[in-house]
Amino acid sequence: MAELLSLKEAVARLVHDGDTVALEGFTHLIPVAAGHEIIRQRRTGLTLVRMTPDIVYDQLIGAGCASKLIFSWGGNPGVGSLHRFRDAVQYEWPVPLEIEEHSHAGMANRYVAGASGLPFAVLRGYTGTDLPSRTDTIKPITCPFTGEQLAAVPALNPDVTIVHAQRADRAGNVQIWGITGVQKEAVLAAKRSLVTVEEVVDELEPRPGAIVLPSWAVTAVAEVPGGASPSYAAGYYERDNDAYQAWDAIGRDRESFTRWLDELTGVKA
Amino acid sequence: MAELLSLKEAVARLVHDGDTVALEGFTHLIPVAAGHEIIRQRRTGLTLVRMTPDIVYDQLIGAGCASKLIFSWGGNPGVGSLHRFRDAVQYEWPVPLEIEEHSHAGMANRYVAGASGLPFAVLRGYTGTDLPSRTDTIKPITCPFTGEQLAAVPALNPDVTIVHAQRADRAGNVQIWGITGVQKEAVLAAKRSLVTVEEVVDELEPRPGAIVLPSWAVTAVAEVPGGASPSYAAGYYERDNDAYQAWDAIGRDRESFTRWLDELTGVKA
Amino acid sequence: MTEYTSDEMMSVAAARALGDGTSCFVGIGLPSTAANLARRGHAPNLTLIYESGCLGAKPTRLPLSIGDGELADTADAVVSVPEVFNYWLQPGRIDVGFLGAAQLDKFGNINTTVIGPDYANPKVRLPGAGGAPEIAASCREVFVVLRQNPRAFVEKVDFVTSFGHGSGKGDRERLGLPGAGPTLVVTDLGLMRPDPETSELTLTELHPGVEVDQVVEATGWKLKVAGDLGTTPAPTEAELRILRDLKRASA
Amino acid sequence: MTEYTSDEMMSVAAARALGDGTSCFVGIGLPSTAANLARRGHAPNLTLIYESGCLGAKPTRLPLSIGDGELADTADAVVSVPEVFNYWLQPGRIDVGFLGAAQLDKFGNINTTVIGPDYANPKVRLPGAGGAPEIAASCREVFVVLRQNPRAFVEKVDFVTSFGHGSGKGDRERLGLPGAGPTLVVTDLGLMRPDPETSELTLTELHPGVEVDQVVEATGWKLKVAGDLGTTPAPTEAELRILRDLKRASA
Repeated sequence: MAELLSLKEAVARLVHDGDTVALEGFTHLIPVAAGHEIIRQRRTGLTLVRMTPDIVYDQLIGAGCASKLIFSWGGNPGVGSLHRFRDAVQYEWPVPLEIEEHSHAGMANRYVAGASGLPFAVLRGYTGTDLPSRTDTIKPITCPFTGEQLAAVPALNPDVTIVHAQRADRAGNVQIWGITGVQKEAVLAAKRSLVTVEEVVDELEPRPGAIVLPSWAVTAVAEVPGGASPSYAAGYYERDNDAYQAWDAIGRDRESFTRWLDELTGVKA
Repeated sequence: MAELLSLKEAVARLVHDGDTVALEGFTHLIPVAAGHEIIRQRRTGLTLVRMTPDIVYDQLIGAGCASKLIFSWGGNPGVGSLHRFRDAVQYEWPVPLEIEEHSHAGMANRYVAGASGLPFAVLRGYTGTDLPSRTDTIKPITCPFTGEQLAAVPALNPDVTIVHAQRADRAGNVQIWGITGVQKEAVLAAKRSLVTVEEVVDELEPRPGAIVLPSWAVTAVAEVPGGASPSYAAGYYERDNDAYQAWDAIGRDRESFTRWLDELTGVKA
Repeated sequence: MTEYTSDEMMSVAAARALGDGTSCFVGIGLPSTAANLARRGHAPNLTLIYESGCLGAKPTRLPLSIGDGELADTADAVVSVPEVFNYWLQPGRIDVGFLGAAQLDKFGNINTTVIGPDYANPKVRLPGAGGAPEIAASCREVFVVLRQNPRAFVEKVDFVTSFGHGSGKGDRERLGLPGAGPTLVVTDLGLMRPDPETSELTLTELHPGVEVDQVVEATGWKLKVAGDLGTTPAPTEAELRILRDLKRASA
Repeated sequence: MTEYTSDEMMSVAAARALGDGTSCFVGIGLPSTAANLARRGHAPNLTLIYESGCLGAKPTRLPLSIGDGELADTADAVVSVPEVFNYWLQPGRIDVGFLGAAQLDKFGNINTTVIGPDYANPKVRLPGAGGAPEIAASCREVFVVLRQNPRAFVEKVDFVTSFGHGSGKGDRERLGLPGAGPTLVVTDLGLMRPDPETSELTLTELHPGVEVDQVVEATGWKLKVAGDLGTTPAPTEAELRILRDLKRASA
């Protein structure tokens, strides 16, 4: 059964240096507050996993929390590039960043395999592309019935997955609606999981399009209103597009980023 | 886009002698009326597919429509055995019935592979059981990353899948709620599909737990109120348990079954 | 003291085996009766999972079948059938798999496929595997509940539909099966558990009023009896009341 | 006649390529603009599919990102990300994949990964593949839309993120790719299509007022020009009104 914890305590207990950590969300319900808490607690050597690393991953990378990124599309969605990500890949600042690069279909299936307790997944993917020559975790596999060749990718099983949801009840059952992305698979694939929620309520009223993660499939729930801002949280708030635009300027150079980081972590200039 | 047809016309156009046909439903929303229409139209040589063949499959088998059954659990749920199925397997009456037998997990994954455009699916299944020695469509497969051995099963791609749903709108979008079983996968795996519905409405009001099959993924929709009776149709009717009990006696001997069949097909004694 | 039937004793004994706060993958029939009895008695936080996709069902009556709307209406979540097998059962998330059987052998292997030596020409064609092979493989442990008689309790099953302990200790490990397999068999006469050395099913408890000889006679192999043979406590008034209320509500 | 920009011409030309009643897998940015313009104009029954899981989205404004709630609220169905790739894209159910690109080569191969010859030490690190490799593989055909300049239109992409026609005619068939691959490239200068004999991208239409030399200069390979070179009709008043309304509603 999921424990109700503060965000600070949840991150302290669930996220350790060197862990493989997935903060998932497909531009909706991004667990931004949890990412900031990881930065504040100064975790290092993390292998970060996400289909669509965006601003909060740029921040984690810029802060030096990550030594590896497993991903399929890294950008500031609707705005442009991630400059901290680029700086890490091109100039190893502040630390070198190893990358393991897939397609969305491959990443989604890696989570599915992880959630299913299988060591790998099969897909029609990567054919003809240069990705298999750069990524060890794509291998051919042959159908034992038709002889056809397909692609295999290994399961993703993060040490901890963090997602943001709209609601949980006091027993720790979690309700998510709108675009639910790959969040269920990412939670079920992980050894431990943390769900930050907009609010903890007495009862989860059923609603169209909602999925429920039962309490016994989740390690911890933390109530963090606004925890997905500046991303969307359907039913609670829209995307703060100005913040996405503003990040482009902040992330673009090391000095302005360092000022942002000092402010987040409470370091006085 | 799905065409709105009468049940009679839909079966006439979509189901042909010798086809592989899946009428799916997991004791909820069984497309019984469609099965009866197939009997009335005297189809023969069908390969019937279903995870849980029950009364309507017993009837199709007893009527001589089927030459093969691909399944994982055949019974009168909550009541007992299927006597027409037993008679066909043990005594080849009225015609021999070949069987291809899987587990639920295997069948569900075969539909998933079919819906996914993959030639096979991988699962942890069948280990240590006698099923692989009797079923050709279970083969070992080795994980290219860990070397672990798992089971592979080939995709199911019926010529036609028939399911029953609560509602469709006039454009042919289909809404199903409650226990949705493997219906989405069975429809998406098939070359053609027919959905019988309790009612055609102007607009599909979103409701908790409902899934929608878009019109462009369905071949035909037929309005057949009560089309799942005597099984459950959540929101419309409960299971008619007396009918399930009564079937045990009717199905038990060839004579009483033949009387039932004559009545269904309108043959005078 | 209230009278009770041997079937009621069986259901009560099976229910008691389910610990509070655990999760249980439940088949319809005897397993469902026992699991619901447990949830309404000593194990209010028992999570019931039905293969139709209902996670955390809390039915107020016994479901007629796994498609009963009551299961969906009271569940924490309803998922598709592929999802319940792939995301919930297969990774070993579920504590107990609760199964019935047509035949059970002395190593806990289960047959629900055919009676008779010839698969192609069976003496009796049974319903088949359903979810059982993977439930028996993937749950942390498996409980089996069925009425005891020599036709059901056989030396070796005619067909291994669901793997128990194979031909004895170590077979599950050799095959890489993650769960512990059948750890308990509950019948109308008593309880059997695999011997820790050999995995052979051994009589460990008698229900009140049952003699060892009765159980030996109702078993198709030379049944071993535990040295410290115990006796199941008789059903309590409370257990019987809950069981009968459930049955009444479901009639 | 209303003035218009070359970007507007590009969006209008891209929109026109989408037939009514077809289905289109849409990327954010230029493809989304064109697809929404088509749906509000000549193709009201165009089905828009976004990789976030929104099937049949009917946004009233241009989504800011694929996670925009507007897409979910107006969709016929919202499914999970694994489902949109596995059940909807992979089996080849979708007519058109509509992609952008950072680099495109003369055989329609797409690069959105790295600029420069060294993957490990790129000149520019781009966002990566996203959904594009499988969109390019599985849709019945692919349209690419991007602004034309010699840095973007190269002889050979630095990295094949998404496979077009490989090194020419027959490569897709040899690899067993089901879809037809890129059949149309829409730029701010004109339209290009693969030559039926060689699959090399060839200029087939100029936008009004654009000269062949301009396009040749904006292309990093020796561009071939179709013998029957056509001219795109200028945007109509109605097309421009819809496009500008969309842009305004999305500002």
